[in-house]
Amino acid sequence: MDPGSGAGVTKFGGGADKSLGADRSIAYAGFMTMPKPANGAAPHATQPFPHAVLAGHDLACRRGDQLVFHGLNFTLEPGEALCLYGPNGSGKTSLLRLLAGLSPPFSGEIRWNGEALSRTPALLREQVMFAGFSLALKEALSVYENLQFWSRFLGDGGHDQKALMEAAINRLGLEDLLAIPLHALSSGQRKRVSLARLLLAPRPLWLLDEPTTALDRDHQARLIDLLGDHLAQGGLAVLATHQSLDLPGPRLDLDGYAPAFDAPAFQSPLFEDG
Amino acid sequence: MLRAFFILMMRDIGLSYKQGGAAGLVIAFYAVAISLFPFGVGPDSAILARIAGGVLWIAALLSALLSLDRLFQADYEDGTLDALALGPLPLPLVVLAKALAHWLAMLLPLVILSPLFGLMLHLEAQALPTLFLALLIGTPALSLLGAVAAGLTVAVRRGGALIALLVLPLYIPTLIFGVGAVDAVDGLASVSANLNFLGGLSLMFAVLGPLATAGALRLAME
Amino acid sequence: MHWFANPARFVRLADRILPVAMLLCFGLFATGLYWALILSPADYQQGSSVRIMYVHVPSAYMAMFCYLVMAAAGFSTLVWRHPLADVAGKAVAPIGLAFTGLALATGSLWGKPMWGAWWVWDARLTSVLVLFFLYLGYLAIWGAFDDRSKAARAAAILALVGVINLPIIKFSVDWWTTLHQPASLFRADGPRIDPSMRPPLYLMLAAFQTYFVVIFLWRMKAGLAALKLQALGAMPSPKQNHEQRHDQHHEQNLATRTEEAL
Amino acid sequence: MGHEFFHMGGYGGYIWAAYGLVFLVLIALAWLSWREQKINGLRAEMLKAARSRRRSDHAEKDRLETPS
Repeated sequence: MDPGSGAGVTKFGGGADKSLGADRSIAYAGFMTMPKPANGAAPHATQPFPHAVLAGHDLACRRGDQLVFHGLNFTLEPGEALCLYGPNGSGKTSLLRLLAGLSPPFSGEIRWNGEALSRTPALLREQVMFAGFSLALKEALSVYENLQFWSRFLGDGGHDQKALMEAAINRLGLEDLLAIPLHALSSGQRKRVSLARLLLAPRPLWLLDEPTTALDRDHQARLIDLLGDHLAQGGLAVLATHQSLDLPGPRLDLDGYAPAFDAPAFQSPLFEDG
Repeated sequence: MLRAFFILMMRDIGLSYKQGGAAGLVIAFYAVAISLFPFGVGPDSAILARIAGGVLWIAALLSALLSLDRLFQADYEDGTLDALALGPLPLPLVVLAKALAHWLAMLLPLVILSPLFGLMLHLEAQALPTLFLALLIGTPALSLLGAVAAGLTVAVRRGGALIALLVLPLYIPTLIFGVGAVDAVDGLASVSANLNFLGGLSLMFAVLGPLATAGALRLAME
Repeated sequence: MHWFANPARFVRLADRILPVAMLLCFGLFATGLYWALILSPADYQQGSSVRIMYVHVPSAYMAMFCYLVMAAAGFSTLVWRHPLADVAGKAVAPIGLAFTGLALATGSLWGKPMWGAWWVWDARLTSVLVLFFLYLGYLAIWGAFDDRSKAARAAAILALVGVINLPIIKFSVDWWTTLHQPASLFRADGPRIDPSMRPPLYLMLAAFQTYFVVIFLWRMKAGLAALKLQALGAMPSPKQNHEQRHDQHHEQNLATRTEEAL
Repeated sequence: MGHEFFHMGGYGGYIWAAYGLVFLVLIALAWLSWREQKINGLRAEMLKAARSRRRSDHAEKDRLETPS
């Protein structure tokens, strides 16, 4: 399967034509013939995202009774990817869940375009695509059924929804796996299906938890390419990873933010002896 | 928004009839549970007729209970719940969609089969329509209230047994009015009063249930 | 509510209230019992067994009262996310469970001599039975979560769902008993309380109430200390060097030794 | 009067069982709660005292090590 005409790993995709084998119409077990996209480029490549800045001020996160990290600050501009490094258990996944608004920070503030997440919890609801460690896919359903559900659930039913899904299938090379139920796939293939979910609806902020695990070299390159495109459109991304990914944007080593013995953030008002 | 609600509901219904889902098992359990009573109580049709309403309702309660612990657990474990919470549908509506899917997939078949089992228990013929109507109006409350307990125990190891303790005391009003409607057919009490209460309960839990469940799920996802 | 907020201030307040409450409790119990067992006349119908009412009615009342306190604590846990409310919820539940159990036991001991049955499916007794299951569910939820603040909020949600359903359960049980027992042996509002029986009943009610205050404050102090202990005890962090970890360990078994000493 | 007090018109058994049970449970609950708050209170004091003592040791140690 040719990896498509994309020239190697381009860091800054720019909206150039990324027709990865788009000219081949997809016969899918006689069940459905996917129409060939008209211009070959992924349709969402054209509309850039509205300008949005993600910032974290003095963030602290608690897991059970332990403080995982505290005093964490960062700012993420459009077109940048924040890479989180740090040993296991240093809170990379916890930070991603904080940014997604799934769990509240122990202290500190997350701002999206200056607006505090704690005040309007639903602020990020339609702005975020969260690809966590567990892949949000149903084992009993086939690849196509999984993607179709997410495409119709996340999408607004517009005509380009079909094209978005088809482009996603192309970018991740899932053309031949569509009819296979998920439980029959390898973890690498499943990861690609989960990453394909990112393309099903245009969302500015991607939160990826170790996206490169279980991917082979070729698909890691495709992922970088994908991310490059997303950033080029003014999108943002936060990645928890162990590999040094060559992406524009700040890097953050969470190990530096683990609490010292008497972490100030932990002296909650509960225990000042009045 | 409404589109997403409907899509999620259809997916859940589809999943519960796939090989992993429990819809078939729940219907089989309903049948087996009901047919156990004659062995316990004796084949005397007079006794069976008198307790038929109670047997059918209690079997429906237990069948609902059986299928509740996988209501959110499956989605919680494979990360779907996180993705749903970040989707276009607010969490209470996600809960309502899943609860309705649970009702349609698991309890509606029981409601349709209930007159059949009523005959098996010698329930008098003119009580069968009331039985069907009472179950039709009352069982949504079982799914909606059950969803609250399922939500509370989703992050708990072996939460299944806990669901029964949490939700059965709350099922008592539905049980009382449900059986009351069936028994009231012989004219002692008014059928419509019982049915009104049943409908009232289901509507109330349709509003309060998802709010409480959304709170519980947010807790589990923290 | 805010002034109340700081746990240390709450404990100081509790220490001021406790001696007064204990004194009041003993006094009320003494006079209440004396009046109930000796002074008040035997009921012309039920004979002396009516004296069980002086403990049954207060127990049933306190069972309901504790559930309402639990629901209020749950509400403030969810709305104001207050650690004091978490501790209150956990403190009051066992007390409520005890009172519910006592109400059922005394109800049965009262039913046997009067109506020959250890258990009567009377409206009030049945409601107390359901309340007993609600308490079990509440305590089971507390036990099910290992993270304390999650357990508190889950229990709070359950308590609120329960308190909303309580009047519905009460109504449906009344409906159900009147349906199946046209002439209710145990009238819905309970046996006619003869005016001469009211004073001891109110005294016993007051005694139970002050008893509740004392036990509640004790359990609150225990809960707050446990919270502080957990916070202080759970301070070790990855940065800690070996020497600090040794001290930590030393303190831990020092504390457990004192526990045995008690 | 004593005999009648215990006999209670034939219902003595039930009455004393009820009152006995009530006070047994109330006293048990009281004792458990009292004991728990005593123990926790002591342990918390112990831990806090040990911690502040150790923090002052650290301060002491740091002061000695710094070259005067």
